[in-house]
Amino acid sequence: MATKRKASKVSGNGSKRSTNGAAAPRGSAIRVNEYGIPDWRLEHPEFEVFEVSSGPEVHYEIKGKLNTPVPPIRESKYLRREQHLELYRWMVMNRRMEQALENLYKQSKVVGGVYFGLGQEACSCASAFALGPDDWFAPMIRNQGAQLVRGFHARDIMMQYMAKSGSPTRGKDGTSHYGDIEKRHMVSPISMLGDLLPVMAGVSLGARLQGKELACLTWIGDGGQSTGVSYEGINFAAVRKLGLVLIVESNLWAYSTPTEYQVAVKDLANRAIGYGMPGVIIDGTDACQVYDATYEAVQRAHRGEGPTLIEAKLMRMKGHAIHDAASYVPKEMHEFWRKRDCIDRFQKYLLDKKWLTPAQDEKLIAKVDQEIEAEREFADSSPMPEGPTAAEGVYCDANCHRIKPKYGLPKKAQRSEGKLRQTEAAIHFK
Amino acid sequence: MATKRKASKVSGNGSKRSTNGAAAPRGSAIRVNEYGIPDWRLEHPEFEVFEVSSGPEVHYEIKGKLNTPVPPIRESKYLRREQHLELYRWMVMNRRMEQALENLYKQSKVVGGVYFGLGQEACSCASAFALGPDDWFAPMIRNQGAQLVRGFHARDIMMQYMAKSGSPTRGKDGTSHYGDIEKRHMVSPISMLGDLLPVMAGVSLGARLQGKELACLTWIGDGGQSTGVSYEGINFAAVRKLGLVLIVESNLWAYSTPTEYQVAVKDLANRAIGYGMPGVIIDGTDACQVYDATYEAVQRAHRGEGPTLIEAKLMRMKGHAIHDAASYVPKEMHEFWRKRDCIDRFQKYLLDKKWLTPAQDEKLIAKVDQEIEAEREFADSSPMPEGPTAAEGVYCDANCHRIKPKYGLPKKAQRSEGKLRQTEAAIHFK
Amino acid sequence: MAQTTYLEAIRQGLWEEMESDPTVFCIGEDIGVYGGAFKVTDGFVHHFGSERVIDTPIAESAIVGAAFGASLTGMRPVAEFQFMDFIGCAFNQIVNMVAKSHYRWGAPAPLVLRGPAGGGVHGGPFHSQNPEMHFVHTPGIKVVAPATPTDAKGLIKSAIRDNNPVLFLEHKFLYRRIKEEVVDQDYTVPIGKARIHREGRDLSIITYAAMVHTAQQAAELLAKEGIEVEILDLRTLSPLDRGAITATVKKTNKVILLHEDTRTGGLAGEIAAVINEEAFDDLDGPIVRITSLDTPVPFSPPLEHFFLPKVEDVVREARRLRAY
Amino acid sequence: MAQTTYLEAIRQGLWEEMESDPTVFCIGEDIGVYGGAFKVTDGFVHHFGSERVIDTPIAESAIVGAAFGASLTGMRPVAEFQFMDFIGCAFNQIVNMVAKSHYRWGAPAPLVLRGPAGGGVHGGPFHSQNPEMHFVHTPGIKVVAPATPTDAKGLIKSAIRDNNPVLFLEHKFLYRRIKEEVVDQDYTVPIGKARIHREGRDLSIITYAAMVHTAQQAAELLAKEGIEVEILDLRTLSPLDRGAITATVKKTNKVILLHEDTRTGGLAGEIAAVINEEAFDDLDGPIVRITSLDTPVPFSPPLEHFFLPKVEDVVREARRLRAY
Ligand SMILES: Cc1ncc(C[n+]2csc(CCOP(=O)(O)OP(=O)(O)O)c2C)c(N)n1
Ligand SMILES: Cc1ncc(C[n+]2csc(CCOP(=O)(O)OP(=O)(O)O)c2C)c(N)n1
Ligand SMILES: [Mg+2]
Ligand SMILES: [Mg+2]
Repeated sequence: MATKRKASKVSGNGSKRSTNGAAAPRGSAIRVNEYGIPDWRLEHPEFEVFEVSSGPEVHYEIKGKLNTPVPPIRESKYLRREQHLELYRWMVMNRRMEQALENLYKQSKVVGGVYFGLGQEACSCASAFALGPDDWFAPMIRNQGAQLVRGFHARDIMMQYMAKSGSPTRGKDGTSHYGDIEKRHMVSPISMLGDLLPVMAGVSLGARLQGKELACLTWIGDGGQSTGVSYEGINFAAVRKLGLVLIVESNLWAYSTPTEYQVAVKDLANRAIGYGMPGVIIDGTDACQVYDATYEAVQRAHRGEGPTLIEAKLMRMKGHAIHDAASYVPKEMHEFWRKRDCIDRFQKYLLDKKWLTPAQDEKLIAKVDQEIEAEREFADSSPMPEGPTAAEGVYCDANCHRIKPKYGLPKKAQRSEGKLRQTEAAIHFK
Repeated sequence: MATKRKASKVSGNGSKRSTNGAAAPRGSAIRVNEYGIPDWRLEHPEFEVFEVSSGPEVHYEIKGKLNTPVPPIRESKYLRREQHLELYRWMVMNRRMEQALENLYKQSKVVGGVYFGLGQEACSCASAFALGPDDWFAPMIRNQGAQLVRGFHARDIMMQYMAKSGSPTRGKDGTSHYGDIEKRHMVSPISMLGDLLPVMAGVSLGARLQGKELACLTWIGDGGQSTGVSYEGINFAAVRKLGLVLIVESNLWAYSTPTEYQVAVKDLANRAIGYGMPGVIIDGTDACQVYDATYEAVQRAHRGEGPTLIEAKLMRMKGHAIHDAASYVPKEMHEFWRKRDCIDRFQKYLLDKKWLTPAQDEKLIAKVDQEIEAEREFADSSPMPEGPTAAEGVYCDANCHRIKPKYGLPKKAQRSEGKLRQTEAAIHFK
Repeated sequence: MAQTTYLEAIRQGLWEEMESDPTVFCIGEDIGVYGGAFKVTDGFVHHFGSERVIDTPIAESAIVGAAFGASLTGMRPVAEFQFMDFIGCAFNQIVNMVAKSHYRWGAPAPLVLRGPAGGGVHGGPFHSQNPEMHFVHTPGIKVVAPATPTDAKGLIKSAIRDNNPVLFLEHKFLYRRIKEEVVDQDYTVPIGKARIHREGRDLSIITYAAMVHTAQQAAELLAKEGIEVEILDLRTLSPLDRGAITATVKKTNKVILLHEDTRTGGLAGEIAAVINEEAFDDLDGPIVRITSLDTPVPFSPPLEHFFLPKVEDVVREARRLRAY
Repeated sequence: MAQTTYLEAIRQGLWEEMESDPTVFCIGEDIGVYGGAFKVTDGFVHHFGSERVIDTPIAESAIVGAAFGASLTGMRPVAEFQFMDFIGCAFNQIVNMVAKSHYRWGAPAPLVLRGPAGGGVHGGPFHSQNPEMHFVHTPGIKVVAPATPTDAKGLIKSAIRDNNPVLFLEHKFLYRRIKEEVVDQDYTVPIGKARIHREGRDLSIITYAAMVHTAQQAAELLAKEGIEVEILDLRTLSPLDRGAITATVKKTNKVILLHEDTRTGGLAGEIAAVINEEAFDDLDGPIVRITSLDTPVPFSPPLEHFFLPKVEDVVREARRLRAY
């Protein structure tokens, strides 16, 4: 019964979108979708994955335009020149670290599986890069880059996978399942998807009670966002105007299930409408778009104006985890997105701009590799935990932590004088 | 970041809205809200409840236009003349039964509390009245009228409240917490709000597997819809195009909490956008709008086209349950809505149309009262259950039910010949 | 000192903690202007303001998640479940996010989850549940279930000050039925310590929450027959006070385990195993369980009466065990 | 008859039921084209079509709710949890909607909830849980946990044919590790009946799932010392086979309760209480519990090894109990 509008361009910022060359001029027109959600992308791929049930096997195929040219990078409004290079370095580090993880796995040095963020490095790194120093974040399995950007070392992640005693969780948990509330303000995810959303809203609430407006960044997959708790968290943040910055990584698959079978809506950003908060669509393989959209959301959070939903469109370029060859993915899909590799595109952008020379680039990559190798070395030679430590740490005993408000004692602690009076009001069940 | 449009009128159906007289002509223009959601109402009340924190007590006040004229009834496109009268009778019966419940409570004959749907009778009765004979429904506490319309007797509901042996649950549960999968196809609600939504989607799924497209009607409050499971159910129904017909009863309060503190969006129907399903806004005190919107949603379900979200705007006219005096509600709010009493308006409409004479009306009401009295008599004189029956019925033993597909054996039970072959595919944890 | 109900004692404890520690705040459904379905926070919003007495949407997983998030910043949230039955809607958040947090990644979660539990008020299957075992069986969260106003006040304060998540079960049957003199100043009752509610030499009843009062009534009847029953009120269900359990068994050599929660998988089983481990040779008779039936809590009064453990059940079993 | 793994046995049972009963269908995450994270439904979608092998969004409460709704129309849904750990996300739907449905309003819910549980594969805290007790303690749902391929196949069939909700726990450690000859035709194993896995006269080990194999290894070592252990494999955890428990205790007079689930509030407590009730006078020694630690399941192999019950634990305790 709802009527839709045609997607249209908002000419607010004047200049027209450039289609050739590696960069789109700053302030290129921003399109809005049929429900008025801004869409910052410089291309709007149109394809659809569907189930084919004829023939001996049920499988997935794709239809749509798959040979469109690779779009330019949208010039950042906020990144300074040298920040581009820093960000690029993080993205390279993210990828190289994951390659090192893959090698460790092949050498049977990893316990369990490995998760990769291949193709999603821009989405992990540029968003984390847009946070302020005090802000909090909570990564999902694909956001290992964000952990690096926010001050963890490759060894931390490696040791998590290798279940080493020196890992942030001392071997109690693996993968990205760790955190730090002291210094780096990372909240540990749990496997159950979506539960982090209200938690990050709560971090913002706790800080606000102490007079501080934080941005609390987290990511959720196009699959994981189907969990009810995700929307409990989004709604709570919206009602209380809490500083949740949510990046929905629309990477087209949830394990083996295409997004078409997860949700009946093309743009998950549309959900922002129903929750009364701003939504925006970006190209998740364009580091500048990721940075700028997150940056604006972070500023909003710092001003106490509430949450933002950023839908990043991109593609999961490996299987769900290392055991999964992703043979259910139509080949053309990988090909389409391989051309849009976020690191290649960003690299080309920087080279074209001459902010980076090929020689500098080579050196940068070599240095990253060196660093990763040292980290790997450290992680590899570190010991496994001792069995009996398994019994420790279930409870925090009286002295194990000094619990105090991080941002100072809440000021306006009460609004009136007066004492507690007895209540005799009617109640529900007597 | 999202841009909104101004609400506008869609002139598709031609004629202009009438503002005087009790009836708006059939096909009056339907407005759409800023996101394109059709809004069938013939008035668009604008007010807002907000917390006031000055003075000794924190309390709620209301601001906005509260003395606008009562709008006409929107002529039904689908109800036949005699159906109007039948529907009116159900609404009267709904109210009179609840008055009888209140009396029983005052006589201490009710166990626990009583819930009322005062002011919401149109929303309960007209929607249930729009179902086809095979369709299913699941009421919430305020939808006692729907139970009457679908073939339960006032005594059933009374005995539920009085915890009688003859109640549909034999005293095991109270209020609307009962059901019938044999004849009347009512699924019992549980207290936890929202869990019914996926269940009703599942009823539709089960029937579809048997070759039958059902409409599965349920209601949820503007408060209850905040539960995550509600959206799991909505999303699942949308993805699978299941026949869920969902009426969100936006009655402005959830227990003591104004909707403004439940959600940050003005029209909950907007949520339909994010789930890829049609949404529509109606005046929940206009029986014709409720009927027509539900009717269209039911037809959609029967055609296998998927779920519909109907947001009914109205007001809870009593407290949460009988113990609650609702003193937190600003007085003007009750006054505003009292003028829009759904039964009074429908009655006037029928009288104005001369489809009902005052004498007929009196007789109808008297007959209803008589019926209710007989029901009360029956319920009151029926026995309480025997203690030891508490131990019975936890499990369904082999012969307690004959379980068989209600709509016939699924036909296309397999798509190929062939035998089970062993699998050696890689798995997640070895 | 004034005669104070169980309900008022909890209110007092919570109020005093909010007054003395600005990091404590309340969050839940209808706890602000309305003061909560049972009025535990009645008047709190007027005194502390709606920043510290937060009405939320109906979303239990969000409430617990938000409380947990806030606790990570050093706050001490107290989250109310309108009825403890709704804790199932936040189950995953509690069991997997909150309870495992310190073990997994070293983040303490100093929060309290509180609300009305228990039956006897004809609340039916969804307003009468006793959810303790799900959490007693969850390492990382403590479970407290006071039976008296004095303990209720002292334990809510300990729960708030504890650096771990604490599930605080208020028995709604006791809210306004149980009264006693309660110190109207600051004091705490330690978590993890049981309490001898009544001394006796002939047999022990180990119990908690509303059933302490059922045991007491039975003990008074039995005393007339010369059977002196010792009643151990566990007060904390996790961690269990194994020392106190063992001590009373070693003293009386016969034991009845009494709880309102349903039988199979209930706490009585755990205690039976503990007694076997710690005091097997001290037992002069089988351990007797008295519990509710293995059914949902039925609504109708005669059914609920049949369902719940009764004074006469305790008297009967005590006589039987005495004679063993 | 062919050598069949535990995993294949479950697949076979499920496949056969889907072939013979068109009201059976599968619903869950990634169970269609992918065949499930553990490949239990590998190939099913090709044979039965995607109408009967339904990939869902990631929404466990919706999966269970939809299965329940479908069951009300006379279907027999089999819902997969990708890992049983995620059952917490559907907790309320299972415990309050599904399990109470027959008691409250007489609606049977013939559905199966199945998926991989248990540790030993270094899955860490969220891919190793044993959730049985939450449901053993929930009247209205049955709980099954097979240890062998033969039982796995026979019990999945019984679970599907049962008119009640059944939680079917597959132990992922056993999936491809345990093989035996399995009848490749239709047969069932009854729910509610335990099985003597090994006869013995000196003491009894009551256990289930993966721990049956730990007990077996211990029994073989103990046999060399002349200690003959009887192993009772419970197979069904709810309803418990009290008769079989009592019989083995009456036979050997000494008993070890062994489970992989954590200790406090685990099934061993319940069984200890049952033994006290049914066979107190037959006990010649304290009931011994061997369980995992009261912690989340740790990830790192040395930690998980320390956490889990081991063959040497069983051997040590058996020697001690024998000497009691
Ligand atoms: C509540 C819950 N159900 C199921 C899973 C199992 N699971 C882990 S990741 C995954 C797919 C996630 O897809 P998406 O959220 O799109 O993230 P992506 O892997 O694409 O980054 C599933 C089903 C889980 N972790 N949590
Ligand atoms: C999951 C859950 N949490 C809390 C409650 C307690 N509760 C019952 S009704 C209600 C308010 C419901 O408001 P709404 O959904 O708007 O329905 P209305 O009463 O306005 O018709 C609350 C909080 C509940 N039933 N379920
Ligand atoms: Mg994805
Ligand atoms: Mg409402």
